[in-house]
Amino acid sequence: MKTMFFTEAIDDALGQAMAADPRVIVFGEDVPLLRRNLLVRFGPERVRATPISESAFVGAGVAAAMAGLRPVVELYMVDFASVAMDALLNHAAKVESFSGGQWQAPLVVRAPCGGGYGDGGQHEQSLWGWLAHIPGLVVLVPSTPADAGGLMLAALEWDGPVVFLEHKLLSESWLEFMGSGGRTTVRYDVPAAGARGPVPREWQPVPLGEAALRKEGSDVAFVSVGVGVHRCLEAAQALEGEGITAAVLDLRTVSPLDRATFCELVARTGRLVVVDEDYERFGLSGELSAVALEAGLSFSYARVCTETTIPYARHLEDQTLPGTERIVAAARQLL
Amino acid sequence: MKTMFFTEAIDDALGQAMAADPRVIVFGEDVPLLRRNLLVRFGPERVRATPISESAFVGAGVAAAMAGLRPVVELYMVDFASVAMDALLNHAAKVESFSGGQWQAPLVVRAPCGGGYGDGGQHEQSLWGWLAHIPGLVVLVPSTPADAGGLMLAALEWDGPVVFLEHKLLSESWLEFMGSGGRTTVRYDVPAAGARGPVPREWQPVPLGEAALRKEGSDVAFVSVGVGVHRCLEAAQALEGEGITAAVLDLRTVSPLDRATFCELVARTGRLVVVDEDYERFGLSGELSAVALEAGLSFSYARVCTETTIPYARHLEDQTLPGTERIVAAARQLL
Amino acid sequence: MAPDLWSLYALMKMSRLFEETVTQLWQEGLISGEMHLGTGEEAIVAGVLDHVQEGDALALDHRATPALLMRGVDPVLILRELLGHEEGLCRGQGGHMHLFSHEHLAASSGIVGASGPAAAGFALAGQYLRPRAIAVAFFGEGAMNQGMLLEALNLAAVWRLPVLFVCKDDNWSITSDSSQLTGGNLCQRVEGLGVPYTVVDGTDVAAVWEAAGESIERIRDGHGPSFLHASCVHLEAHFLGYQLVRAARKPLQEVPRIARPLLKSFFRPGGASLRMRRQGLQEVLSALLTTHRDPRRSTANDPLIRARRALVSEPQRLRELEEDVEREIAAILSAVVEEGSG
Amino acid sequence: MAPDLWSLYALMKMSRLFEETVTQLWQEGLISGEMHLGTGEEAIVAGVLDHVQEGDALALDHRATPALLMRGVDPVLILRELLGHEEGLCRGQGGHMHLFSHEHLAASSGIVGASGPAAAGFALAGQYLRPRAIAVAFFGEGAMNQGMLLEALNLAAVWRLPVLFVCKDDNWSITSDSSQLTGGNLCQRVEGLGVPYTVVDGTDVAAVWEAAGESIERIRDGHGPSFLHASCVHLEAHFLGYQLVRAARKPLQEVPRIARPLLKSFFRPGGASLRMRRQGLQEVLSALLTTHRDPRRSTANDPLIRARRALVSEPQRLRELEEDVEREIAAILSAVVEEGSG
Ligand SMILES: Cc1ncc(C[n+]2csc(CCOP(=O)(O)OP(=O)(O)O)c2C)c(N)n1
Ligand SMILES: Cc1ncc(C[n+]2csc(CCOP(=O)(O)OP(=O)(O)O)c2C)c(N)n1
Ligand SMILES: [Mg+2]
Ligand SMILES: [Mg+2]
Repeated sequence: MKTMFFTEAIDDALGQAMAADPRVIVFGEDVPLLRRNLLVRFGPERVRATPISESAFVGAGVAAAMAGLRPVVELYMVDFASVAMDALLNHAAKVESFSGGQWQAPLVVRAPCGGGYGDGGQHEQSLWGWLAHIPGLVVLVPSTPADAGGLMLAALEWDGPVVFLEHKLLSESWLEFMGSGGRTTVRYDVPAAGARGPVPREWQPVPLGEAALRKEGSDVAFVSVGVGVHRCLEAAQALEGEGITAAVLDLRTVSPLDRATFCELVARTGRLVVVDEDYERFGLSGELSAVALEAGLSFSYARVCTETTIPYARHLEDQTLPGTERIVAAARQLL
Repeated sequence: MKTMFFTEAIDDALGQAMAADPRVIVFGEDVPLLRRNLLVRFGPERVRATPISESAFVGAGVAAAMAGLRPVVELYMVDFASVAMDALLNHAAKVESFSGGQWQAPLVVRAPCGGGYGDGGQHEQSLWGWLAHIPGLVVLVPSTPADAGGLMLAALEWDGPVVFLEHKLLSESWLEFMGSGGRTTVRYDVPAAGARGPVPREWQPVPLGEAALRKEGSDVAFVSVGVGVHRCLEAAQALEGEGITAAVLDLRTVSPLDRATFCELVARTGRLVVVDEDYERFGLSGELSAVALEAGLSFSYARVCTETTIPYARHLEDQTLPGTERIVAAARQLL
Repeated sequence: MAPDLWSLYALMKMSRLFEETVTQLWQEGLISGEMHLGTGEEAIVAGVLDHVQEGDALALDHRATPALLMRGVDPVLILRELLGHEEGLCRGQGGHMHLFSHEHLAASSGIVGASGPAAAGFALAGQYLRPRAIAVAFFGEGAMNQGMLLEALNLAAVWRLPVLFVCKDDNWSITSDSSQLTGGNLCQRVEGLGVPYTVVDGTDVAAVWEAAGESIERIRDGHGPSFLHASCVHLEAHFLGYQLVRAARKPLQEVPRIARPLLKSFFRPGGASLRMRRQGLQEVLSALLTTHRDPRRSTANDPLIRARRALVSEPQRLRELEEDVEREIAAILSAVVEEGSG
Repeated sequence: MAPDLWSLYALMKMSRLFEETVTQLWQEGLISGEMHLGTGEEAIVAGVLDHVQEGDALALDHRATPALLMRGVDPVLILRELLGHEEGLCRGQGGHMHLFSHEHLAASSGIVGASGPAAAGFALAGQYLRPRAIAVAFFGEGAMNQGMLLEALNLAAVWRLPVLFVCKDDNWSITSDSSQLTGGNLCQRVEGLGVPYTVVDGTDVAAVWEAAGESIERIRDGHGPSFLHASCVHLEAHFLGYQLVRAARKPLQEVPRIARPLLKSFFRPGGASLRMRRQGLQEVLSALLTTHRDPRRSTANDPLIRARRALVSEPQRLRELEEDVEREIAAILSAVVEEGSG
């Protein structure tokens, strides 16, 4: 079985897509060095550096997609989507609607997200639920190398705009870049199964909007994305000892949600714990509760999310990001 | 009893605050003309025009607030917050946390919002739930002249950043500016009680985070903000004929939510219909369901929101924005 | 090369008559919200568009109608769209600030400055897919203070993108005098971002045509972006129903509505010194007076009147051309309006 | 007026030693994430900060430590903050890119370009509340392509805000050569936004001091903003642990880790022509070589070494000064580290 690291898998799938489709190009700040393995295979015309001008180059990505390319536009971090938000909110997401369905913008915005390595509150946000509020955007948050590669392929095949978020704690290269900087003296709580794992010999798209049940369980349903999925698996394991079996659902796609799989699981377990590294309020955790209620389900509910701006100090950060202990406690509270 | 129009009330309360506190200044595009009544009372130093540079002038507003002013920064529409989002997401909302509580940014961002007059999907968004996702921002959405003035006063007294949204359909001046342009040949479905109403002789702050029950009812709870509140009242009246009594709760503050009042009402009625002109997914409607579930309530649930990009054509727009008929239908479905 | 003034005038005339028709419909309430016209900037649009070819792309602002018409988008589809018909150009979903034609690679946006990044992206795609194709961005001088446009100029410069940036400078952004809100000099600014510029009188269609032609040739030849600064006036000011224009046109009706609350506020206790208040009042009055004495009221600034002057020596041909255009627009109107009522 | 080189050198030395201490702690893993130092830009910061007074405000970027130290913020509080102590400057909540001191009106941000709007806002408040106060913005040349900074320059110009914009130009933005991503010329750009500029060698503290002093005087006198372009090098490149610097320092260990996947990918079937691939490879190699031959390795570009040269004529005084600073920093370190382990 072939295994890969998380970002290696994304770049590998991207390479497969670039080899198959000359319309796929990649640009963003420092991309020639960050994607140097793609640069030396596809040349400088298809792997380009931008100035630190996110509103211009994400906006340009939208139009380039409209005009026939399949650009993958990289942000240094999803936190900096703030300076390119107009291109996402008022352009990428609205082209199809405004044009009465005649025109689309098949752009992939790729960005590292998430915390757990002490970079402070302007550099560790998740924001997937925030982006998912905007009708017209697909939002992907893989939790394993296999999904990461497969979802990148699916994103490139999708005819509309996609935000592809790559959790830094799962990414061997981002974590070295922004975190360790080559040191062996720092420790991060990296979920091993997310950081490295089996991948297919040849990449196939992982269908958008399909959740994956990572663990069966009948007492409570943990639902999450990204690193949260692994925290849920740890929590589920901890609860096993107490005779509680928790199911773990990995949404993989935040928008559009896999409502059927999600509702089926909530119906079956009757207890829902949403684990969301994005901010708690007005986000994914609320949306999931509404979806289950709309399906007429009755269930008990708790959520373990990031409630505030993420603090810098590692010990404060650990308390703020949804961790295993808080998940276990939330589950117990429902039982 | 004194009565005022909606925007007149806001400007009047703002005038009262400016007369009392020299730290309050107002700036934004075209503000000297748009707020000319304040300009001729407070002079050009306190009522200033900006270039079309939202990221700079909202960012400047944050810092000016940190350095001792109480700026009211106007955006032409909340849709254009997209170009100033970094100032809100990564600065205004985070100053207090980053400084360990030692420093705050008492800034009011004032912006027209909402649709119903045929301006198309880039100019009629609501976005209050989207903004409320960001920890550290207070988000206000008044529905009457009295609340509009009182909440503006409260916003100016608050020590952190506030987004104050002014629905264009309630605003006599915005609706003339962006809508009729002085014509008598166009009709808009303006809720009369929201557009003009009684106001106090002297402005008092309306407390932040306090919802107002607009109508008692025991069968179902309608919860909304802004124009939605008036649509709910119409729907409640329509249901009266069928012997159904609906309560109508006006949240007034989207963030922080008045959880106590809201939960009490949901507990009492057992049926919740959220009416939200902002986008349906990952927003206010989801958050309210989560809040009620967290309180351990069991209730049936429906929501009537804006699901897609708002279309331009008035008849399509009417179907897209949450209207009375859809609210009535949602209530019936729960009964 | 010299421009064909007849065909340029025909383009401008068509656009003008079309927008006058739109004005009527707007006045009748058949259009609900804002309506920004391009009346007054037709020479800029015509002078540029005449050089635009199949495969080129257009990034338009809130005054998109003239460019789409001149690019050959079916006027019936545009008019239907403005009226919100489901058979409109965008099925009634886009509307006047969000007109799109995939076929013509033309997209508009109501976000000030957004045409800059859009043109950069169109041009980038052109480099891969359509050799020698260019992209044109249209925007006002107010947009030159919007970060994304400044960024886009730099991006186009360093990527050597085939973009013509066209600044239609009427010196107004809604109610504001742009010269008071714009530091330095726009052309120097653009050059400091790496983009060469040309300055032209935007009410002179022949001059625009020549300047644009030269720039576009350089751009097509792979020499990177160029900036065209073209001055103009907007005959209807910012948009239809603009309050100060109404006040200038019907002072008896509109001025009291403005003046009454203004004076009340001026005399209200609490607030600035009388001196400061007077300064404030002065600002409002001068805005009113500026609109009243507006250069747009001078026919010298109407690009159509100006262009027509060169053609009056052939009155017969001119009359025929104008009648043709009038007939065409009338036919479009009656087709669309009949549908609407049918 | 002439600068007091002794006190400027003392400021720089303190900052340098402090940051070298931070480097150690970072290497030991006591700091978890990114760490950007200001080593190499001390002359710019010292030359400017020496003119900053009570009531002035500072808008800082991701290299905020030197300015805060030189402004007089308690080094113990800063160090505690960098280590994430709850008694740190920001109670451990801000961290190294988000250092704030309300008392000193100093705020930093990790968002490139954000110091521009922040300084404009600080200056605006100053106009109302603190006559003759100024605000200083520090940022890199890479930030000069970020829209909000360009907008802020224009805003400051038209509002005549008392802001000194200081561009610390090291020509690098992380791994990118800024000159290849920046069109035109920064000073022309700034002038085109309405802000006058001065160019100075940012490794020469006396020159910076003089240039900044003149600009600041003009600003305090109400003549509006000014831009100071100061070149420098960053001794540790972008941040601690920067991969290419590691590769340059320990090629045997680091280069194979880069080269192995690179060559595999270079030879992988599917993709560009060999020519294009070679061009790509060339780009990576030249980045490696550039770092290797980096000017930051030349002591001529170290502002401390340069400043020190003027002082060696008084060896005794110099030694005492340096020993004082060393003792001070050692005391800070031991105070903070003892707390941490206590
Ligand atoms: C980002 C953004 N800010 C503000 C507005 C509101 N607005 C619409 S048009 C306009 C003025 C534009 O002036 P200019 O660029 O000179 O174009 P003109 O209308 O004069 O043709 C403004 C401020 C907007 N649409 N987008
Ligand atoms: C808006 C934004 N985009 C990207 C980044 C990532 N980033 C951090 S520092 C940096 C380079 C900045 O270069 P420069 O402004 O020259 O400052 P220097 O690091 O050279 O001092 C980048 C791209 C960011 N922090 N903010
Ligand atoms: Mg203009
Ligand atoms: Mg730099």
